[in-house]
Amino acid sequence: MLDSAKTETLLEVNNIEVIYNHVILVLKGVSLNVPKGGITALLGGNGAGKTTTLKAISNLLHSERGTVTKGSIQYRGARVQDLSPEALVKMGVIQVMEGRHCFEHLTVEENLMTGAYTRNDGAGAVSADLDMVYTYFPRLKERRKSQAGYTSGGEQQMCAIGRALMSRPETILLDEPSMGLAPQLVEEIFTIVKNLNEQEGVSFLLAEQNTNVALRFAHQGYILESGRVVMEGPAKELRENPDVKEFYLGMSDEGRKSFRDVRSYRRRKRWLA
Amino acid sequence: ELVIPDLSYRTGPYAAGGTPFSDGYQDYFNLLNARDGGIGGEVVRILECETGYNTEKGVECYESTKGEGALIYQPLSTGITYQLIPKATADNIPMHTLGYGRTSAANGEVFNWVFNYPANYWDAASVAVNYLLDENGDDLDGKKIALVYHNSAYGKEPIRTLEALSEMHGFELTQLAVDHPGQEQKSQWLQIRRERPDYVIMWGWGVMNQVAVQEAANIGFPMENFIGNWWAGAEHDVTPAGMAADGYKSLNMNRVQDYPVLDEIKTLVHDAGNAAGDGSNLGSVLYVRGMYTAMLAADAIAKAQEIHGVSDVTPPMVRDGLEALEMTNARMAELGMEGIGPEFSASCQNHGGSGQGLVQQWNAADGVWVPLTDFIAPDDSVIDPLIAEDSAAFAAENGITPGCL
Amino acid sequence: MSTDFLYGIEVIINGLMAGVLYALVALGFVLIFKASGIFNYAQGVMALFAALTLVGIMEGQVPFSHLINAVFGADIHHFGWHVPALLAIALTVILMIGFAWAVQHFVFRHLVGQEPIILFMATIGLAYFLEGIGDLMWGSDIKTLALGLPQGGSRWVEDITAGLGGDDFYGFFIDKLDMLATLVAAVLVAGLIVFAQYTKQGRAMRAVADDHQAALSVGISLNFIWVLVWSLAGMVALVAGVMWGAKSGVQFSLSLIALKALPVLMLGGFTSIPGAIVGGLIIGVGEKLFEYTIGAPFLGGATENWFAYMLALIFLVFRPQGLFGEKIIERV
Amino acid sequence: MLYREAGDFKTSYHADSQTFPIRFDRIGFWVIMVIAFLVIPFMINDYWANAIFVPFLIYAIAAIGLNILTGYCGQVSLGTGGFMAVGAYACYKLMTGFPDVSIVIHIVLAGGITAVVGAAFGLPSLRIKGFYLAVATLAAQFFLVWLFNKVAWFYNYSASGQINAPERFVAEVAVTGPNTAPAAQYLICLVFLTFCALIARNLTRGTIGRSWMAIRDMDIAAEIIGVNPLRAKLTAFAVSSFFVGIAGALFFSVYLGAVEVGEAFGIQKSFLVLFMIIIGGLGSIFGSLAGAAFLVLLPVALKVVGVNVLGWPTDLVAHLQLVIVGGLIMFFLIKEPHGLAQIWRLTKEKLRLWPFPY
Amino acid sequence: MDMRNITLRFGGVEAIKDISFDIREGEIRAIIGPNGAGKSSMLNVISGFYHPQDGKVWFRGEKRPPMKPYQVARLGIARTFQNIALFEGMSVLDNVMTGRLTHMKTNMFWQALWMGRAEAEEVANREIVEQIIDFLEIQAIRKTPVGRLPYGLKKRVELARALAAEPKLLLLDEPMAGMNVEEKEDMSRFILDVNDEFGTTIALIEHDMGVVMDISDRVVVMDYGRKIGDGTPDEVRGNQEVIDAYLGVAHE
Ligand SMILES: Nc1ncnc2c1ncn2[C@@H]1O[C@H](COP(=O)(O)OP(=O)(O)OP(=O)(O)O)[C@@H](O)[C@H]1O
Ligand SMILES: Nc1ncnc2c1ncn2[C@@H]1O[C@H](COP(=O)(O)OP(=O)(O)OP(=O)(O)O)[C@@H](O)[C@H]1O
Ligand SMILES: [Mg+2]
Ligand SMILES: [Mg+2]
Repeated sequence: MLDSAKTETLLEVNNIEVIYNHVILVLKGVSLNVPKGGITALLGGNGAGKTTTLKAISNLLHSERGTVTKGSIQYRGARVQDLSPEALVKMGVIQVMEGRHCFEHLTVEENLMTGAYTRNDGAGAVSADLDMVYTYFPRLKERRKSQAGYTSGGEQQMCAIGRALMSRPETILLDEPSMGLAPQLVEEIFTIVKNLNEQEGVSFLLAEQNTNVALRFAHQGYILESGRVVMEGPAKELRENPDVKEFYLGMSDEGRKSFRDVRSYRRRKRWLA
Repeated sequence: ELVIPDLSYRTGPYAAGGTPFSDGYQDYFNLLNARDGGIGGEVVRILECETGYNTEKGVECYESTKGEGALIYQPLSTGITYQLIPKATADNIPMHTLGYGRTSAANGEVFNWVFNYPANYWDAASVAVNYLLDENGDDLDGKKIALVYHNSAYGKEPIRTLEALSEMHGFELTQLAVDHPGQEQKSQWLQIRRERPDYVIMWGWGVMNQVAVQEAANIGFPMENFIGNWWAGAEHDVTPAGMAADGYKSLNMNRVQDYPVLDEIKTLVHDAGNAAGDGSNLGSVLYVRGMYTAMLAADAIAKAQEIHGVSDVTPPMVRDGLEALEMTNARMAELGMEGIGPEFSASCQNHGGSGQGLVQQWNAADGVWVPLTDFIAPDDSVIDPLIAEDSAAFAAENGITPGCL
Repeated sequence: MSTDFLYGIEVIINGLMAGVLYALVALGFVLIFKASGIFNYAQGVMALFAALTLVGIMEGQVPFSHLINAVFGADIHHFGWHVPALLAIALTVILMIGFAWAVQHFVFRHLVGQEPIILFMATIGLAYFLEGIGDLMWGSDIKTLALGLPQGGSRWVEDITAGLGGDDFYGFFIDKLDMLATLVAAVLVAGLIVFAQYTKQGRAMRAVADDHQAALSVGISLNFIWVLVWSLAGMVALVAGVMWGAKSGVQFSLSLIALKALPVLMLGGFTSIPGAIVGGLIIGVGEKLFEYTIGAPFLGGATENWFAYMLALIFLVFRPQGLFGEKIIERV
Repeated sequence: MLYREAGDFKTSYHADSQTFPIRFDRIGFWVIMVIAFLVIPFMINDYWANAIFVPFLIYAIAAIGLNILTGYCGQVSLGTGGFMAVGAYACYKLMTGFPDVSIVIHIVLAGGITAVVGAAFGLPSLRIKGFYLAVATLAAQFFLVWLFNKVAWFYNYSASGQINAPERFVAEVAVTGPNTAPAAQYLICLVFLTFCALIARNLTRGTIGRSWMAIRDMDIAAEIIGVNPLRAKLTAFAVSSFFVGIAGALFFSVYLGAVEVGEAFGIQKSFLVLFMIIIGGLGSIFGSLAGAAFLVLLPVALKVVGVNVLGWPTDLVAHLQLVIVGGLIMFFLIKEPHGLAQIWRLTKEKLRLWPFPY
Repeated sequence: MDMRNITLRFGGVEAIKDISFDIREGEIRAIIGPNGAGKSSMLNVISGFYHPQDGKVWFRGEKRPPMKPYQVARLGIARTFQNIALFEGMSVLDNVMTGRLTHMKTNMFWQALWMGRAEAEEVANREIVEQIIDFLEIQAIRKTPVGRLPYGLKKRVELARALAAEPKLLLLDEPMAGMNVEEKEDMSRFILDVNDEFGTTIALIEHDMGVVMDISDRVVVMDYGRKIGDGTPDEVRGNQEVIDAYLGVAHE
């Protein structure tokens, strides 16, 4: 397990604020560090601002009429806020968007090939990577010739992740990779994440709702609540934290509760007003 | 001060026609100002308003200029004319629609405030047929004539007259409609190629003219048997087809030639930097027509000043002048434009003039329109009943009792 | 063979040729729609603008002379030189690329991710804008294209086919310009198909059409792709403008040819390059044949405009995405 | 603080669903109504009526109509010009066929006839969607214009193919024909606009409006939750055409007095009305009015500035006008794709937060 | 509800192969299976959006003729969607009100007038909707346009919309995807409450085994269009084929 203090910080987000539509303030000062070669998890409830944070980093906010109004974002020490998304991809930062976003009319294989758009290391390397993706996701190989729009939700999710891998990234911003995937596949995807991280040295920043799995695979984590970081630390520590345990892992002192029994129990406790 | 609005169009699909007309119209008044200090000592003030050939803008132009004391309107658009006829009538301002607008306005007893001399569309159709009669030894029996027309109110104007004439003279009439704007006329010209009519008459405007001339050339139709009406016979209608357009004919109601007045305009207006446009249209077909229109209006104003004995005339006085207008060859010569139009005299009954027109032909090598004939008279026996019928219908629909003012 | 039948065939051949001319305009639409989901209403005005520019450059007109004269009281019109046709074409192409860049940089870059109708509206705004600029730059009179393109019916075709029918059959009429247009269109279409289907940029272009955000997220530069397709569309517009302008002179009405291309587009599918051609052919033949057999004899003629749309409409009822359009994906 | 919303609590669902839930807006609304009905008629002259107010009111009706179809139900139509023509010609035939019946009834009936025609042309919308539908509506546009041009019965066999509005009266006051007072023209259009706006508002806030919007936002999901797409789309076409038909009837009879179909109701008209709703704001009745006002006023204003103030040649101004209108459209879309109505809403949202920036 | 021998093909792909199962009145029935197994397609068949090539759908003891989706909705079947299908242009309240469309009957004329019937109906339905809004605890966002909501809330609004129809059968397609544990707990509670209080029959697709095993009465397991298991949660959990195809290693 990596210790953030010792390793080089790859991506540094410094106290950023994001406003949508000039009026809706969503991030109220978020700071985080993604160390090189680490897996960083970004946790938090619905609407906490995870997606917004990721989009702010990858500069995709612009097309949603969102703007970063304060703070700075640095990648390898260089300010990247004003770069275009494609420049970031060229620098090795790629985002897998929440909700799949496959190119509906392209076939699965063409979708994967678009991931290699920014590469110019020859067709051979690209097709080798294509094979690699197919070995990770055999289901995609079966469906390679069908239009992505007609594949099932899970297949689309694999396609989106595979597409990102095709760009040979250095850092991947993963937004809710487990959403809508069968449990087996969730494990698989996280195993792939781990492999990539360990073997290829890819760094990850992943936004997840599935706290359980996320904290199992991540090295460190941040917890976001209504646009603020409320807790951060190594994943192990977070897992042990009683609050996290109760609210994010669904475990109370007595162990895991059945969903049948939660019933109309307790109101939520907040760290911050 | 005499206020003359000029509802022009120098933009939009018909700009190529609207621009020279408006240049000629304004330049003539500018000449009067420069040379004579206006009309009867009153300076002419021109209010130009761009309509873009669009009826709503035309209405806006009318409303915005009428308050300034506009004396006479000539909107150069049949559509706008129709809108303005009731309005101008109610406001007691005369309109002059030369060779366009509502044909039956020639009946001055119904349309007291509208003048369309020297000729109208029905006259034009008749003039064309009379010309062909002349060419064929007064016999068109069994000849085939095709009418290619813009599929709009304007284009449909000659149909009734031509139908009546075809019955009278025994020629066969084929009607070919071309939809606006008229970029694509393959079907029509293929049909002409199949049926090989002896003559083609065209009622076109805008891009339709250029394409028709080109297509006629493409199918090898003899240009000298192809006659456009007077809105299909300007320089820009034939130049895109280049040499292929040589020999194409068209009607005109104003002879195009070198007039002394053009030289005066050149020196007194253009060289003095007062040209209405960029000066390149001087002497072109539509420029001369605009100038001719202005001359008629100016003369009517002069006439009004004479009748009423004041120089600062009002619109109703101008109407009187228009109704008392008398265009003689001598007068035209005096104005430096000898033979520019037919002789005619207006009256309360007759707001339509003599209806005469001439035929001109395009000489592509020299790039000029050459008048071929003298002014030809229409067949009033056909046209007068049609006018009487249509104006009576209008009078009935609008509760007008025909009569003189 | 009966004469009527032969003339029917002639109508069909000419319909096909007319269809090619429509398709030339439709191609520009397809390119932009395919790459950005933008329904570019300005395509017709672009054709006008390109043709105006070509003529203006060839004749050495001073751009904006009218405006300059009005504001500064000057009196300038021409530089007094004539530019050879090929050089003028090259210059026009460069200008159209500049235009593509400007459109992208000042307008569509700011509209990424908006709904299609908003983008469509923006192109109408663009059409007005460009029309005004075209007028200001080169004047609104009718200009003659002196490129020396062939004109007139082909005597050769006429002579060899005249023998097919009786005395009242004069041989097939085929316009030489139309033949040239067909050739040009064939080359264009072949080139564009290869581009869209088999190149990396082509694939990226289709990806962009599907999902702007996702395309951005994988590092496709929307700007680059769009400048590329707008440039291509500008060149297609130039070709269309030249072909149509050769018939009618270069004038405002050229911009209205867009309306002839819309049914073609609809029938062929907004996203299909071959569709534009096939659609053009069907529309061309359909409307001419209808006018020949029913329109002119029974309905008083001038039916082509609406018939083209009706024909396309009927096709659409059976295939809502057009003949070759990408299937509209309906899933929940 | 000028604009307050806080403290304005609703105690019943009735109060909550009223048109102007906020008192401030309600007062503003009544002030505008009083000015519109009681002040302007006494001040209006021919120029203001014919150049600005009457076209504005009529276009506003058409824009509301199109907004129902496009803004609320999501079906883009480019056939507005054609449908206005149906209204105009229906009105003409009724006026000349039944001269003794009140023109108000004629105009409403003209709307009804247009609704039927509109619904008929709306049938393909079941299969055809998006821009394909937009282009398909052009079939209606071209066909209708051709029809009115070709079939002489529609223009009572007049020689020129033009139709002229005969003089008609409402309560002894001429509202059509050459002797109409500007105030009469203005008032009849205003009354129609008020009614149309009210009806539109009522329809869009209730069940039917919600089924339209559901179809607009996601037609498949709408069908699965129980919206009958056939019904929703056809009613939208019909209601929309009803308004557009009324606008066409007024346009012909009260405003222009004489029209030729190709020129007055050509495709340009379809685009113009579409512009209005997009600039004004899709799915907003206020937006329809704002868009109509904007596009009627802008050219006039530009002309006044260019020709009367700066004294430039008219053609130059007309060209510049194209450039400016086109440029402004793009500028607006970039700044606020959802139109003037959205600008208004965001302004209110900001005012609510005032004096804090957000 | 009884599905008999359903087969559904898309071109070459056979999404559902001859599957039969039933849903009993008042139960919570879960459908699980790996991605692409055909679960969503099955829901689409039930709600009439896909028409199976083979097989019959029985509803309440009667064979259901081929129907359009909106007709199915009128039978009392409501659903939520895997990829949220809310009407983005409307407020939360309006979205939920669309759920009541099948219950609102005033004709257009009265609606145009508004006063009277239309208003009365609106207010009456509004009351029902407000109850549901209260029940799902989304009062605060009533007037917010749904486009601005975070994912989890959208799912809840979708549920509200489906509930507003007062359905007899409620189909839920991955209602808890993209939620954290706490939110899942909330959602589970809502589902159970709906089932308890209104007696609504529920069919649900879910990938979170914890939830499925805890709240459902019976489970169908699908794999590549085939049915590989059917029974109570415990039976299914023990089924080796199911473990191989879907569950993988025992779940935490
Ligand atoms: N385009 C937008 N316009 C306005 N507000 C937005 C927009 N996108 C997101 N928001 C708001 O920003 C806040 C944070 O949203 P975000 O999508 O970042 O949350 P999240 O943590 O990713 O939640 P989830 O787990 O549900 O995906 C939410 O309150 C949401 O309403
Ligand atoms: N309209 C369609 N056309 C073609 N193929 C389709 C269509 N709908 C679904 N499919 C295919 O049918 C299969 C089953 O899809 P379905 O959406 O039912 O899966 P699922 O079980 O819901 O999976 P997931 O858990 O990933 O959502 C998939 O392989 C999908 O590609
Ligand atoms: Mg998120
Ligand atoms: Mg699914």
